[in-house]
Amino acid sequence: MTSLFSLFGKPWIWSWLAAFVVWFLTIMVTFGASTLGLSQAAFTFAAFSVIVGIGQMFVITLGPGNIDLSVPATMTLAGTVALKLMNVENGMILSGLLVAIVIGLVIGLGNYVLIKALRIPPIIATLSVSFIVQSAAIWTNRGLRIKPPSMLAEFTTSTTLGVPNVAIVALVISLIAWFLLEKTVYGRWISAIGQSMPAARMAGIPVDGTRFVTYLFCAVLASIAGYLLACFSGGAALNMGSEYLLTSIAVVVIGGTAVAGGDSNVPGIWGASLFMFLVVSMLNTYGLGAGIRLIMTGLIIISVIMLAGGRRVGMR
Amino acid sequence: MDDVLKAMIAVEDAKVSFGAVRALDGVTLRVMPGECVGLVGHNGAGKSTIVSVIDGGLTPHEGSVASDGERLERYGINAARGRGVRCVFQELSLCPNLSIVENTRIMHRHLGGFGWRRRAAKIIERSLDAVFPGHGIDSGRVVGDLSIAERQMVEISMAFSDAGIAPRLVILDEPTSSLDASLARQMLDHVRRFVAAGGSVILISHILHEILETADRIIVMKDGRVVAERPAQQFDHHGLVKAMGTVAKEETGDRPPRAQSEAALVLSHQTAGRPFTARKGEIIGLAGLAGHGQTELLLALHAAQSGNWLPERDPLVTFVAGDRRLNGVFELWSILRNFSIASLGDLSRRGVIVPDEEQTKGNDWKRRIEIRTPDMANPILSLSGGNQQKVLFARALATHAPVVLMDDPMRGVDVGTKQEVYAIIREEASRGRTFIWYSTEMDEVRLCDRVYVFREGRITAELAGDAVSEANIIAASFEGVAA
Amino acid sequence: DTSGKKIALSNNYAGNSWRQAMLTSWSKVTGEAVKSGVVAAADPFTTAENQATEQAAQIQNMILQGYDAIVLNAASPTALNGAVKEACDAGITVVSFDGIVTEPCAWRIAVKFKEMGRSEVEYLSKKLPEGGNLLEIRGLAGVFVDDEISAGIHEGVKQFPQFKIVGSVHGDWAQDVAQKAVAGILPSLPEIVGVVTQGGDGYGAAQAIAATDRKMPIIIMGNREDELKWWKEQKDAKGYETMSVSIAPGVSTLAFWVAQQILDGKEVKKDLVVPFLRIDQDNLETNLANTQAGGVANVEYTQADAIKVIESAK
Amino acid sequence: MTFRFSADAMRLAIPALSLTLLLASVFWLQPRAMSYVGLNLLFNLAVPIALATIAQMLVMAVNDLDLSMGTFVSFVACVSATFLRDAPVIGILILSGAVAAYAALGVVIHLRNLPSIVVTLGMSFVWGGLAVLLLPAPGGQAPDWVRWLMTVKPPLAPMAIVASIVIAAVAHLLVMRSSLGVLIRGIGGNQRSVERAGWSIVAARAAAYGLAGLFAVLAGIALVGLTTSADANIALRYTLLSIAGVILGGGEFIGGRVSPIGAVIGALTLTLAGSFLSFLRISPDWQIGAQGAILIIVLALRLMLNRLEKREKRR
Ligand SMILES: Nc1ncnc2c1ncn2[C@@H]1O[C@H](COP(=O)(O)OP(=O)(O)OP(=O)(O)O)[C@@H](O)[C@H]1O
Ligand SMILES: Nc1ncnc2c1ncn2[C@@H]1O[C@H](COP(=O)(O)OP(=O)(O)OP(=O)(O)O)[C@@H](O)[C@H]1O
Ligand SMILES: [Mg+2]
Ligand SMILES: [Mg+2]
Repeated sequence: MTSLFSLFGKPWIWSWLAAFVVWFLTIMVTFGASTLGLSQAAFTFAAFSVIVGIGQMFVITLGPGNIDLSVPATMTLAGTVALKLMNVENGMILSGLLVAIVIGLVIGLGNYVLIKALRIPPIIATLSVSFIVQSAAIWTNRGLRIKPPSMLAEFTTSTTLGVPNVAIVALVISLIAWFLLEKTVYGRWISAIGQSMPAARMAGIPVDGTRFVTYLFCAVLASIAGYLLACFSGGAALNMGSEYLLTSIAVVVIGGTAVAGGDSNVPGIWGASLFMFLVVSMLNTYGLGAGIRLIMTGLIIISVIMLAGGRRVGMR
Repeated sequence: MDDVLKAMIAVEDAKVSFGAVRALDGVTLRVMPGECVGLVGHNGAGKSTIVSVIDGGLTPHEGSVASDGERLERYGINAARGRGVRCVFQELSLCPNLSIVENTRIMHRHLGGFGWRRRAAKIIERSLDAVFPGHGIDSGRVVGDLSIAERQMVEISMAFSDAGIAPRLVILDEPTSSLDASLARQMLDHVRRFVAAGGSVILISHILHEILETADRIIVMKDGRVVAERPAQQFDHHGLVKAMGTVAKEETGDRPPRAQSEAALVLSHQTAGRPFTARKGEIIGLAGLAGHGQTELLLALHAAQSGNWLPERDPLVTFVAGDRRLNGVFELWSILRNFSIASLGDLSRRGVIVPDEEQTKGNDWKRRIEIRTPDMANPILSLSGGNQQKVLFARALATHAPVVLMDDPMRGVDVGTKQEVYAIIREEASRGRTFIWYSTEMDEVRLCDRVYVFREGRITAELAGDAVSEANIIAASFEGVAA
Repeated sequence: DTSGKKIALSNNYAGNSWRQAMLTSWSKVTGEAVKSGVVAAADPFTTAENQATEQAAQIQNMILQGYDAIVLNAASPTALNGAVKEACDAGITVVSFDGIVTEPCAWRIAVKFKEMGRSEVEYLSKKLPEGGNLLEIRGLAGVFVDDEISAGIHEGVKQFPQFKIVGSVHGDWAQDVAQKAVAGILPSLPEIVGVVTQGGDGYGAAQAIAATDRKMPIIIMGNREDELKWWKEQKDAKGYETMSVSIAPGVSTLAFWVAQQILDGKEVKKDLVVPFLRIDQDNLETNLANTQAGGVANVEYTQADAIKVIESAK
Repeated sequence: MTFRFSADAMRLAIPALSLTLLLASVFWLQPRAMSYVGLNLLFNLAVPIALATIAQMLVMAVNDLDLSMGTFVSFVACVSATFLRDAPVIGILILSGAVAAYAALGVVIHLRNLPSIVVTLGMSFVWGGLAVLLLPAPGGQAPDWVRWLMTVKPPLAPMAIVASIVIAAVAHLLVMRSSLGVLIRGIGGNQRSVERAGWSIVAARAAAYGLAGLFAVLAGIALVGLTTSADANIALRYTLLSIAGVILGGGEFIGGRVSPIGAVIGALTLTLAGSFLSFLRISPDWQIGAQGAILIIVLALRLMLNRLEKREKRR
């Protein structure tokens, strides 16, 4: 009984609860016939939001004002360049992944250089970078859709023991993220910085180094997500990442991570990602239009922040 | 009873607590028209708190406020201002982004309407001219552009300004901390004029001669209570200090005379005044009036010795914060995590924290420094302030940094704990650790082997061995201040 | 004689393969026209973001730059009317295509999007006379083209009542978004026999359906190379049949020639119609062979083609 | 008394200088722009942006940030192109309701101590959804009086310039000269001391948000007047444009340091930067990236000038 009660104290429980309710409402339309299909689809597509969401979560954990708006452009550029480089050859799969990661590193570096050297607020710095990255993506191959190598396409679209492979990848990344956050010194550091930057400095934490690594990490995760998504959907498109700008932020917030920083949690990202996918599916299933869907999304975000937040001095 | 009827303001038996801290423990205080009351007491005695009660910003949990013989039930900021209560707060309370005229507008709620700028300018200029003749401050200037002294002048003039409701009681909480002697003189003269014209003033200051020569009556506070109240003529400097309880306290911990000069130099720093050096095993005090550059030196020492980009395996310095909220505790975390954050390097293998070692070390220090909690996994905010401070001590002492910087770390720490911590500090020092200790408490300063005295951001004196005494420190603190 | 005239292309979006193909066609055809001295300049401009306000500013800049004609693919059929009117008032010829504008002073090279939607259902009615359930994939909410095609599809369903639309999702004309949306609604749908689309989303739908154990319905394609390639594979493997329809990106070159003709003093009707480019089972291979890898099936127009279109409209 | 630059004057001088520079290079690239019609064409789309920037500035004055500005202006544009024309009374009611909703947001954010960024992020979905419901496809038409207002040809200076000056003047009076403006900026500067002077912070914050809503409504109406009709996505860019405009105009994210005249100049600068880029004829591939580069360059300039200003102060 008490363990059940303490479960409700966890910030991530709300997103899982919401995802479950929506899932249930959706499968009831077919009286449960769609259970497996819907669940598989949900885990497949949630996987991409989870990967970018985790990166964004690390950045948001750094405290007020920290956010990365270059995620969509990073996804697009990484996907485009990697697929162009691999050029449908299975032998190039690893090189493609490496190139995607290098692109992530370069963009992360660019972001932090602007933030630190020019003292631009992260919101504007990462936005400016994203414009440049988007142009680079157009310039590299003018939007031609190159197919992924067959093995990679096969891998990203199939399942293992009924679990989508991309969901497994996302799960592995989540476990790594969870390990980093909960078990390592680095995780303690970002949480400390998010709670109070001066206190973190005084506690001897290398604040700039930690923030820098975090922005790198976010960009690399975005580029890996772009790489996988491009392979999954049969080619990179120039508008591929645009969806993930708001999604990456929304899953973090709905997942119960404190927007004021310092407190993050990985399970919530999964709950929120599943929820974001399922809510669209539910509204589509019930035949509701885009307008209602948007309004509900907005109201849900506000309700979650009202339920979960409001205790700490927020980011202004 | 007669007094109560006549009193401009009368606080009866006010009690205020902040969580576990008893800031006011039954304070009774009256201010008559045409009287300047001096209020003195050690840091944290509750002076600013009683000010907040009088100016309506804080409702006492027990007790009452009366004015002109009438008991005020719904007393708040607006009621107080309506009765002519004005306040100059200890910390800057102007809006730095606004001009002086605009700040005047904010302070006087009823100044609105067409042409308020002209009126506000006239009001504040008249008041500035009256308090600080020949001030040379243009009322159109933005407060952020003013020097600290100019800001304080504006604030003081603001309190004495009259925009419809004439000021009747002006509370000055350490108003002269940033003013030089002649400006302070001008202000004190104005206080006398104001009182002579029938106004009331509460004057709070740590500069005792100001109180002695300006106040009609002096109230001494200690630990949230009034411990003495007499006409000013009946006090002299020594009597006042004695009443504050500073000297009366028995000698805490005799400092064994130690020869230090041959110990290895661990730290040196070039400052605006004398050079700063620290040797192995020394306890070095930073003294002087609050806010005269001691914290800045500690921050500079810390910044110079710690990297911002790469983690350091063997940091030279560690820091104990005095301002817990700002740069001490991590509010979302447990006690254990708050404790271990600075020594994670020792508690981890290849970046991975070893939970058992963390737990063991945490429990070890919990016992050693007696952190009063059933479980180190409890949130840090469940601890009382004093216990939180102990955690910060443990955090610093648990590292193997050879130099510990302490920024007035005993705020809110009770006497018993202090003695425990003093013992630990002495023990660690004898093992070769260096402590650099800023303190506002004379007792603590006297524990030090060597003391640097600060004034206006520079080191003005260095005292060592037997020269470390209250008299010498006070003398050095006020060096250059004309009385 | 138009050898001294300058023409500008105002484009509101460059973020997909269709638009990129459109820009490429433009550069190719107008490059030659400039070289051979037919016109003095033909500069393409793209806004940073797909926003009517930005495009309006862009058109205003073109007025200042002294172009004689503006060829326009509009972000909104109505929101640019103010800027277009100003251009007309400045004596500039405005020719809109694909995303056309309603301002009467401009020329319109329209695609009958409604008819395109209707024809999809008509095609299905021939392949599946007994009808069945359809899934509709729409474009971007709040955009003109999306509304038009969708209206046409619904008209078609009214005309062929044996069909029923059992689900409708927004695919934003992007493979990955369509794939996601279809995968989400699919489990709750009954058997579907056809998927009606708007272009750019057919392959995504095919991927989403292939991931389940459903029978592959007839998915109307949108002329993207990856769609055609997938279709070809399916056709070779199990005789899969469908059709593909979309507007050819090269229509920008038709608009260019029309503008040139107008500048040349030709009498041209304000409303011209270009046929959409339709690919069927029998001409799939030829079209696929002519389509750039990763691109869109395309037709580029010549001056003669434009004259023909103008004549036939008279 | 010696004349010396106040921080406020410096804050204004920098943006004004960059606008002048930019305008000079635009005139040099395109001499045709140097005329009545030319100026109007260069600047008329800056009018709604300037209004939205003022709205954002009011929110930033109380240390908050509004991420829903773009969708809100789009929503207003949709209302203006439909209800405000066909049923003015209902239209006005809806728009007043929207302003009231903004004020309510200010109250909620203050009372529950919520992060404004997240609340307004949520609201951006809500406004966007309402706009799509109102206008599923682009359309509607601007009310005639709005259209007239935005195409009027005053003597001497074109509408765009006159409107910019009027907006700057009104906003300056409101924010810099009026008591309410002082109060709002005071909250950004030192909320505690404003509270201690006996003001109601909640009411002031509600007023700031309400005024922001009002300016955003005006932005939407002005926009429809220029474009003649609306769609649900018409002004999405205004969120970031308005933030950038405030920053370019010398405003700061926190501390209540804002400048309405600067904000209008910032909006004009941003609009002009777009024209400048298009006159430069950058390759289409890099047209988007150039926008990012310009943002970075301008902000870097600002940093440099800030350093200069600090050095000035230290002297
Ligand atoms: N807002 C607060 N929350 C918690 N504790 C507080 C708060 N304000 C004051 N205290 C505590 O109340 C006690 C009295 O504080 P007060 O500010 O009145 O002291 P003071 O006599 O003015 O000291 P000083 O001379 O340093 O100004 C102190 O222990 C202080 O830590
Ligand atoms: N909010 C709380 N939640 C849980 N436990 C609390 C909370 N506040 C206080 N406690 C516990 O109650 C006990 C008494 O607290 P109190 O603040 O009175 O300490 P104290 O004995 O006065 O110590 P100190 O010398 O540090 O003031 C402590 O063990 C503390 O951990
Ligand atoms: Mg206690
Ligand atoms: Mg005090």
